[in-house]
Amino acid sequence: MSPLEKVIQVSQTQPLHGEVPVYGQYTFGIAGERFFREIKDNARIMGTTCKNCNLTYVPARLFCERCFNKIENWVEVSKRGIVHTYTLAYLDLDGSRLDEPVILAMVQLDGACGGLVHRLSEVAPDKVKIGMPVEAVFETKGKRTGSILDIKYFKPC
Amino acid sequence: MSMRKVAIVGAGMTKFMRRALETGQELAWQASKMALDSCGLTINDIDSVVIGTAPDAFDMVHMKSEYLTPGCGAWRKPSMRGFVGGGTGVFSVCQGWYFVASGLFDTCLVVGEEKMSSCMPHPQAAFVTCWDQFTESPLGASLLWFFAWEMNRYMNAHGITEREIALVSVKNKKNALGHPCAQLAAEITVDDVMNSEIMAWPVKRLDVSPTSDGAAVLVLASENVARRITDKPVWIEGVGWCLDSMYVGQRDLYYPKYVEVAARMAYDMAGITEPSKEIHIAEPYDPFDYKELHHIEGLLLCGKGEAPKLLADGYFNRDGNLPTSPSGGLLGVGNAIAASGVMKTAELFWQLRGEAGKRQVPGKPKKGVAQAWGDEMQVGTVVVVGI
Amino acid sequence: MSARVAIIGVGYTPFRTITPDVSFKEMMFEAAFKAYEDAGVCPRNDIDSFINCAEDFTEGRSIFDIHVPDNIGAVLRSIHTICHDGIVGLIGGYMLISTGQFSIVAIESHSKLSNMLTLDYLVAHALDPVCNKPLKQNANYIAGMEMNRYLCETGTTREQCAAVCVKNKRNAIDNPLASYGDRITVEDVLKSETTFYPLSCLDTSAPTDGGIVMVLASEQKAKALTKKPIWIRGFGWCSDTPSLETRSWGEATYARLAAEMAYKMADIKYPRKEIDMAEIDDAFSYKELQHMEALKLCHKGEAGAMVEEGATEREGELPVNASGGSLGVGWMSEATGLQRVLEIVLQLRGEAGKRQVPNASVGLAQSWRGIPTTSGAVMILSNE
Amino acid sequence: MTEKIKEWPGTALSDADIREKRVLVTEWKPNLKYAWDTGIGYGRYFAELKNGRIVGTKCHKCHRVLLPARAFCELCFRTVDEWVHLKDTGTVNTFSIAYTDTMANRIKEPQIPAMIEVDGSGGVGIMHLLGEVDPKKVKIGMKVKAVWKPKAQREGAITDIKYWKPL
Repeated sequence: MSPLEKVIQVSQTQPLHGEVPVYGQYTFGIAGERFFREIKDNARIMGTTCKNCNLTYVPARLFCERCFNKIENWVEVSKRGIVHTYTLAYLDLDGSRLDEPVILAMVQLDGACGGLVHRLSEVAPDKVKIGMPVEAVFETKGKRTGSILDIKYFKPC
Repeated sequence: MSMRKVAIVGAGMTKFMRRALETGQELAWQASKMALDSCGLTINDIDSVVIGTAPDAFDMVHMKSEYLTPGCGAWRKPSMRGFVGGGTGVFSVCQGWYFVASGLFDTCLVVGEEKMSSCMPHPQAAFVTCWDQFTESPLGASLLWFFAWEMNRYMNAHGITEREIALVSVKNKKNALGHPCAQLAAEITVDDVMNSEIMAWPVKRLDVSPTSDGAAVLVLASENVARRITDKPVWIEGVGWCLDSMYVGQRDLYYPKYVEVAARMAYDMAGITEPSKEIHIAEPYDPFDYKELHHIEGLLLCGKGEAPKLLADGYFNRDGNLPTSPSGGLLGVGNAIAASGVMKTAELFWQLRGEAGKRQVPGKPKKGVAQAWGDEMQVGTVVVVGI
Repeated sequence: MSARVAIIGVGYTPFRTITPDVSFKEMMFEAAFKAYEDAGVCPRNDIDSFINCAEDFTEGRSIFDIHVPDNIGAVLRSIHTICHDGIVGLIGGYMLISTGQFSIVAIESHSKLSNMLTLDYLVAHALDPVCNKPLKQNANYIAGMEMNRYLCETGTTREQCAAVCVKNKRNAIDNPLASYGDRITVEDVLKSETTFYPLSCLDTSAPTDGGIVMVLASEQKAKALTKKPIWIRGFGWCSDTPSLETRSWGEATYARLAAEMAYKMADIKYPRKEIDMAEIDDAFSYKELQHMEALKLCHKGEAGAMVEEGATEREGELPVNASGGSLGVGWMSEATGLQRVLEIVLQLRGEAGKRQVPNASVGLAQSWRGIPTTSGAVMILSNE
Repeated sequence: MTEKIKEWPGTALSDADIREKRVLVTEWKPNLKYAWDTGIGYGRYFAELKNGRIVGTKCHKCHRVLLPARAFCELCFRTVDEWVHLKDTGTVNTFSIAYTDTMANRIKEPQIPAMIEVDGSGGVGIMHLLGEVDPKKVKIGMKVKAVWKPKAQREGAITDIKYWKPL
C-alpha cells in the first residue's frame, strides 16, 4: 500500500488516548485575598469603588478595568440583591442529566455595579423570576474556608 | 517599500518571583500601569493591545488571553494573542510592530504575562503535554531532555566544555545583581555550577533558569505619536520570526538555524549587513546557559562555535565589546516565559536611552537586538531596536 | 494602508462529526494543499508568512504552534499562532500585508473536536479560577442565563429563537459541507429537552470536524493571481470583560463594538441596506438574533420577527446563515469564523451551487469565541 | 527610568505561605481527555511497530526518508510516494542522562533518552531511550539496536520498543 492510498477501513483506525496530567493551584490575588477573608471572617461582602468611574466592583478588584486606575476604596455592600438573570441547569459538569435542575443566577447586589454568580435555593425552580429580590446565605463561621462556597447560596427575601 | 516607523515609548515590569500572590490579571495590570505611567499616557490613549503569554497550562485557564484582558487594558479594545511558545515574548513585540506599522493603530500596549506557579505539581510538568503526543510524550519526554541533547550536540560539534558554558550562568546571575526585579541574582563561580546537582546531563541545576511569575509591558507608538510623547523614542528597526520543523530528529541541533533565519529577516528590514559590527548590545534568550552562546551564534554576532572563547575573553561582559544579557537574562532575572521576552526588549529600551542605572553598559549603545527561542527547538523571534 | 487586501484562495476538507481517517496534521495538510492550489501559489516560495488559529487545550497539546509549520508548508518560514477565532487570524494577515513587508499570507484553522473527549470540562476550564470554577457547574449555564436576559430585555420569544434553528438546519440541507442539515419544526425545538432553561437541546449547536485554509494577498498580487479576488473591506474585533460579574448579559456588546469598527473602516453607513448577506454566529439559536441586533442589521428586539417573517431566508431581503450556520453546519471551535468567511467567499464568487444567493456583492461574517467569552470579530467582504 | 522606581510591584510568596495556609488558594483538576486520530502516516507506523518493524515514508522529489512515517513531505509540500522499511539498528546522534522525571521529581536510576539515527533513513533520528548500558559508557556515534517488547505485549505504540541497547 502506498501512502497515497487513504485509510479505507475502520480496522485501520486506532486513536491514541491521552490527557492533561496537571492541575491548577490558584492564589486569590491582592484584592481577592481581602475580599474572601472578609467573607470568611466577617460574613461581609466588600466591594471596591472606582471614584473615577463611579463604579463599585463586586467581587472587589485591585484596579478598574475601564479607566485602569488603582482602586483603594473598600466599601461594604449589601448581602441582598436582585436576580439579574438566571437559568435552570439540567446538565451536570460532565454533561450528564440531573434529576432536579440547579438554579444558577447572576445576583446584582445592592450598591454594586457587579454582583455574584451563584446558586439559588429555598425556592421552586418555576417560581424564580428576573428582578426577584434575594439574599446571601452564609456557611456557619467554623465551616468557612475563604471561598466563593462560603456563601452556600442565595435565597428569596 | 517605505515602512511606517514604530517606536517603543514606555516600559514597565513586575518583580519576577517563583510564586506571586497576585493573580495573572493583577500582574499584567501592575506592569501595564507602570509602562503607561512611564510615558505619561492613560489607557484611553491606547488603541490596541497585544497579549503575549505562553501555554494555558501555566496559568491553568483555558483561553487565558480572554481571561487576562482586563489586566492588559484590553477592555472593549481590539486585542490579539500571538503565540510561539517560549519565543512569544519577543514575538509579541513583533506583533505590536505589525499592529502599528499596518497603519491601523497609532498605539499598542504589548503585554507579556506568565503565572507559571499555577501549574501543579510543577510548572515543568506542563511540558509533558507539549511534544508529539504520538511518538514523543508516551516515552515520558521531559523538557530537559531536549535541552540536554542540544547542549550535548553543541559541545560535541565544537569541542566545547561544560566549564566554558557555565561562565554564562556566572555572568548573567552577576549582571542581575543590578536588576531590581531579579529572582536569582547571585555572585557564583564556575565551580558552583559544575558542582550543582545534575538534572539531565550535561545540564546541571545552575545551568538552568528558574520558573517564574511576572509581567513586563511595552508601549508602542507610531512616529507622529511617539515624537509627541518623548524626545527619546527607541525605534523598532527590524523584526523577524521563524519556526523550524517539529521533527527534531531530521535536524542537527548543534546550530539554531531557526534563529539565523529570523535574524536575517530582522537585519534585512533594519538594513544591517554586518551584525557583529553594527549591533552594540544584545539580549539573546538564555533559559539555559549554553542557549545564550548558541543564540549569539544564530544571531550572527560571531562565527559558529566561537562564542565560548569570546565569552572567556570578556567580550560579552557588561563592559565588553558586545555586552549580552546585561539585564541578567532569564538565568538571573527569571524566566516568566513571555514576560521574559518582553523584559529583554525593555532592557534594550532602557539601555539605549541610558536609563539602565546600575546595569547601564558604557559607550552609549545605539543599536541592540533581543531574541527569544521556543517550542521543540524550533522558534526564533528577533527584534532590532535603535536610536 | 490605502492598498487593498484580498482573499485569493480557499481550501477545506469535508466537514464531518468525526474524522478517524486522518490525523489533525493530515487534515491541516489537505486544507492547505487545496487552498494553495486554488490560489495558484507554492507555499515554499510564494507565501511570505503564515498564521494558525488554535487554542492549546482544544487540541490537547500545550504550545500547539509546535505542531503547525510542517502541516501547512511553513517550515523555516515566518509563521505564528494566534489564540483567537479564524477571522482574527485573517485580520492578522491583513495587518501583515498592510505593513508593506509581506505580499501573500496564509491563514489556517481547524476543528478536531471529535478528539476532545471532555468538551464540557474544556469549557469550564476557561472560567475564573477563584470566583466561578469552585461552583463546579457545567459552564453552558452562561448561555442559559444570557438567553434568559436577552429574551427579558427585548421581548423576543423562544419560538422566535426556534425559528432560527428551523431556518439554519433547512439551509444546511443544501450545503454539502454541513453535518446537521434537517427539516424540523418550531415545535420540535420547543419540545426538545431543556438543558439550561430557557435553552433547549436543539437550540444548541453541536461540534463538527474540518480544516480550512485561506490565502490573502496584496492588491497587486491579487490582481496578478486571480480573476475572482474577494476584497476585505473592513473588520473589527474586541473582547468585553471576561468577568461574569461585570459583563453585559442582554446585549452582545463585543459584537456591536466590532461592527462599529468594521463599518467605519468599510465606510458602511446603513448596514441593512448595504450588506447583501450575512453569516452570523449562531452557536446557540438566540445568539443569531442577539448578534443581528448588535450588528445593527435591525433594531433591538426586532431580529426575532425578522426571522419569523422570512426576511433572513436565503431568498429573503437579508439572507442570514445561508450556509446553515453553526446549528446546521456544526460548531468548529476557532475555525468557525473561517467557515463563515468561506461561505461568503463562495457566495461572492458565485460558487455556492444550490444555495447560491443571487446578486450578492457585499457580505458580512461574524464570529464569537463561545462560552464563556465575550469576544467576537466582524469582517466585511466584497467582490468589487 | 529603572532608577526612579522605588518599589517594583509584585508580592513574592514562599512554599510555606501556601503549605501553612497563610494565603488563600483554590485548586482545579481540569479533567481534559483526548483520543487523537493517528490517521494515515502514524496509523501505519504504529501498526508496523506492533509487527516489530520500523517504517518510514519517502518523498521522490527531495529523496528524503520521513521518520516517523508521514503521509506528506513538509518541505516539498506534497504527498509522499512510498513506504520504506528501515532496520531496527541505528547510531546515537545525541543523548542525555536524566535524573528527573516529567513531573520534575528526582529519580534514582537515571534514564538515558537519546536521539537515534535509524539505519536506512539517511541519518534521520527518532526519540527513544537507551538501556542495558552503563551511563558513563554512552557516546555520541555509538551503534545501537532496538529491544522489542514480546509480541503479545505490543499494542501499536512507540513504547513497543522497550529501549535501544549497544550493538
